[in-house]
Formats: sequence, C-alpha cells, structure tokens
Amino acid sequence: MLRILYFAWLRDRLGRPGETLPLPPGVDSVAGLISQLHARGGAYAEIFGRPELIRVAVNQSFATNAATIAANDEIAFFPPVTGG
Amino acid sequence: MLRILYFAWLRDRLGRPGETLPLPPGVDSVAGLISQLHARGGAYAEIFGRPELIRVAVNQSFATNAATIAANDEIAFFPPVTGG
Amino acid sequence: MSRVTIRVQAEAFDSAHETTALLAGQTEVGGVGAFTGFVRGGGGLVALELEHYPGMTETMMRQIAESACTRFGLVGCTIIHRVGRLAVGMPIVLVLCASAHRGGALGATEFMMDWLKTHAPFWKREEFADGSTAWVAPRACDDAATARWGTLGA
Amino acid sequence: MSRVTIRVQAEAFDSAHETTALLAGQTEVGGVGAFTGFVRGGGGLVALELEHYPGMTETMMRQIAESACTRFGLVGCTIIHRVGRLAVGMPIVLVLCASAHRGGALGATEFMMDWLKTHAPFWKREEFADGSTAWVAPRACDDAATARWGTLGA
Repeated sequence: MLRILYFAWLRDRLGRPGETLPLPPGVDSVAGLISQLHARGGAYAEIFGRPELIRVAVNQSFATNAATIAANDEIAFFPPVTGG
Repeated sequence: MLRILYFAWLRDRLGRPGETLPLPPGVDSVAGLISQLHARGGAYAEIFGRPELIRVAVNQSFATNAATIAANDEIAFFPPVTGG
Repeated sequence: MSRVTIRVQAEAFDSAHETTALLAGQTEVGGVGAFTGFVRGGGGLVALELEHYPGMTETMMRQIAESACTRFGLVGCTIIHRVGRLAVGMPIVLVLCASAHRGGALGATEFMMDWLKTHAPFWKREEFADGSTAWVAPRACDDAATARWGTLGA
Repeated sequence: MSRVTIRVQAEAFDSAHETTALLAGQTEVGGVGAFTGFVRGGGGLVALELEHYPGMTETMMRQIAESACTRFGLVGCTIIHRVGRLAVGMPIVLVLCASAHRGGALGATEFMMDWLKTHAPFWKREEFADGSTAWVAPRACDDAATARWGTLGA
C-alpha cells in the first residue's frame, strides 16, 4: 500500500493527515499520482491542479514530479517549508 | 606635556610602558616625533626605524604618520592588534 | 569525526548547556558561531504553532549538519528545533558551530540556517490576538540565500 | 535607539545572561547571532595573556558596535572582551547581535568580529609549556576580511 501524507494547509484543506491506498494501475511516478488525486475533484482538484504550490517527498526525501514511485512507498505532499 | 604610551612588544623592547616629555621644538606631526625617538639610538632606533611595524593612535584614535600633534596630546605606539 | 547533535523537541533549550556539551573534551576550538531564532512579535501576533514531518525532519537536519561539518571543517555542530505552540518572544531554533577559526564557525552557522529555512520540513501557523490563524508563506529571499551555497552536498 | 553593551573585563562572561539582558523587553527580535572566541590549544600552548589599551579599547568597541547597529539595523548588540591570563579552552570574546531577521544578525556578528580583530587595541602573548612566550602576529586574512566592509562608518 502507498502511504500518502499531507502537511500544513494541505492537510487542513483536505481534512485529513493522510491515507493509504493501493498503487493505482498505470501509475509509476509522482506526476501520475498527482493526476489521480486531481481527478477526485473538490479540494483535491484545487490543490493538485496547482502543482507549483506543493512540494513532494518520496520516502522522506525531496523529489520531483518525475520521480518514480512503487507500491509501499511513503509519498508526502506539503507546501514550501517555513521553519528555522 | 606629551604623554607617550608603548604597548605589547614595543613596551617589552623599550623596557617602559610610556613616558611624558615636552613637545620637542619643531615637531608638529607623528612623523616628526618618530624621527626624534629614532634619533635616541638603541632599541628606539630599531623600532622607530621600521615604522611599517608599528601603529599609532593620537588621543586614542588611529592616526597616520602625517597626523598633526600638539602639546598635551596622548600618542600611543603599538604593533598591529591581535584581539578578538 | 565531527560531533553532530540533532534534536526536535517541544521543550525549551539551554544554549549554554548545549555549548558545553559541544565543546566537552575539545581543545582545538577557536570559535563557536551561534544563531537563535525567536518568535518575532508585531501585527497582533500571539504565537506560532510549529508542525513538522517526523522522520524526514531529523534526516534533513542531520544531512544539513553533516554537510556543514564537511564543507567548513567543523569540530562539531548542534541543531535543535522546537515544535508545538510557541508564544511571541520564545526561542524556536538553535544552531551552534564549533571550529578552529571564526570564518568557518560563522559561515557554517549561516549555511545551516539557510538550508534549515528552505529544506527542513517544518511549517509555521500564525495565531493572532483576534483568534484568526494563517499559515506562514515562504520568503523568496530564503531561497535566494540558500542558492548561494549550490547543492547541499559539500 | 539600539541597545549597546560594551565591556572589557578579566572575569568570565555568561552568554545566556547577556542574551537575556539584550532581549529584555524586546518583542521584535527574530534572531540573535552570536560568536564566542576561545583560546585554541595546540603546539604546546598553555595560555594567552591579553593586554589592552584602556580607554581607546572601549571607544573602538563602542564605535564598532554602533556602526553595526546602524549598518544592519540591529535592535541591539553586546561585545564583551576579556583581558589578563586565559588558559587553553577559556572564552575570550563574546559578540551578540539581535535583529528582526537572521541575515542582519549573522552579518553584524561577522562585521563586529572582523573589526574587533583588526581595530580594537588588544594584544595576545602566547605562553608555552616550556615556559617560552611569544607575541601573536597579526594575520593578513583578518585585514582582508575587514576590508570587505569598506569603512567602519555605516
């Protein structure tokens, strides 16, 4: 199962801190997953229709939308960080 | 009276922390005073014959050899600083 | 081997205690550079709520610290970052860098803060006197500051 | 008006206490940059003897601190420099800079250290295990670092 995490205002907007789901058939990249999430409509469409607003980590490392993903990966979506 | 101060290895070499003396006749600049001190010979000649090794302050402000001096000024000679 | 300490915690930190720990047994340290970040008041701000991504945060902090040690030849460094609710005036983050010379210590402090600000997964939510809240937006100047250093690897 | 504290003393300093004093009553501070200089061991060094020019030292320290406040828009800053005999591992100098943002705080810390190293009338004499002593020679890289800043006036 993919473990998907949402942080900061993405979590607020989506109303959940994350979810688990099977790797959707035909999806093998971050970009593919973003398309799937976007297709859900509503807040998902709003957020995942503007990928320039979000950052992605695959297995706790920063990744680009071109990064490949596999079953059992941990994929996190979040806004640009603001710590320090 | 001029108050002259020596710091660090200048003081060690000259064997004194300073001295007071009347403004020598005809002396109106740091360079003039350096010439007078150099003319004493010995350690004074060694030190004041190599003005590139020493720094000067007139009344507690860094000064160049061209700076004018007057009776009652405080003139300090010392090596480049090494604090911090 | 450089001495690296990384911590994410809710509690306050004691920078004197952390400096002592960083220097314990070291005699070749000429300088310690430090930065402490605070919750800056103004505009009706009451507090910040700091959220992070457990696991990834520690990994990134360690990567930043180790990169700084290599790049600046540090004797050691410490990063402590707080999470949770922090009122105006409270300390948020502490960076300490111990080095033979001041140039390395202060350069590494800047380097670590720039990378923390842009690559450690923390997010701040502002809480105002009127009860409203707002997620802090990233600042373009933070990205520009980080870009000066090239890549995170030394 | 920025809050400026300048001190020359034989005693150790307490950086936590000095930071608290610097920040007391301030709510617009986003960061404090700090540098602590230590007597670095090696080559048989046992201690440093620090000499200064009383009067001129304080004048120069204040001028450096005020220039940093103006140039970097600091909320305040502190410089404490010790004199007398200091064994290996002992702290020599503390610089603290409080600012709204980290860039100013860390830039001002570097600025003040560079000027202190080259324009505050302190001299160090090294004392070695074999009883010999030697005055520390200035380093060309300190002059080069200071030259980056132009003149001391803002």
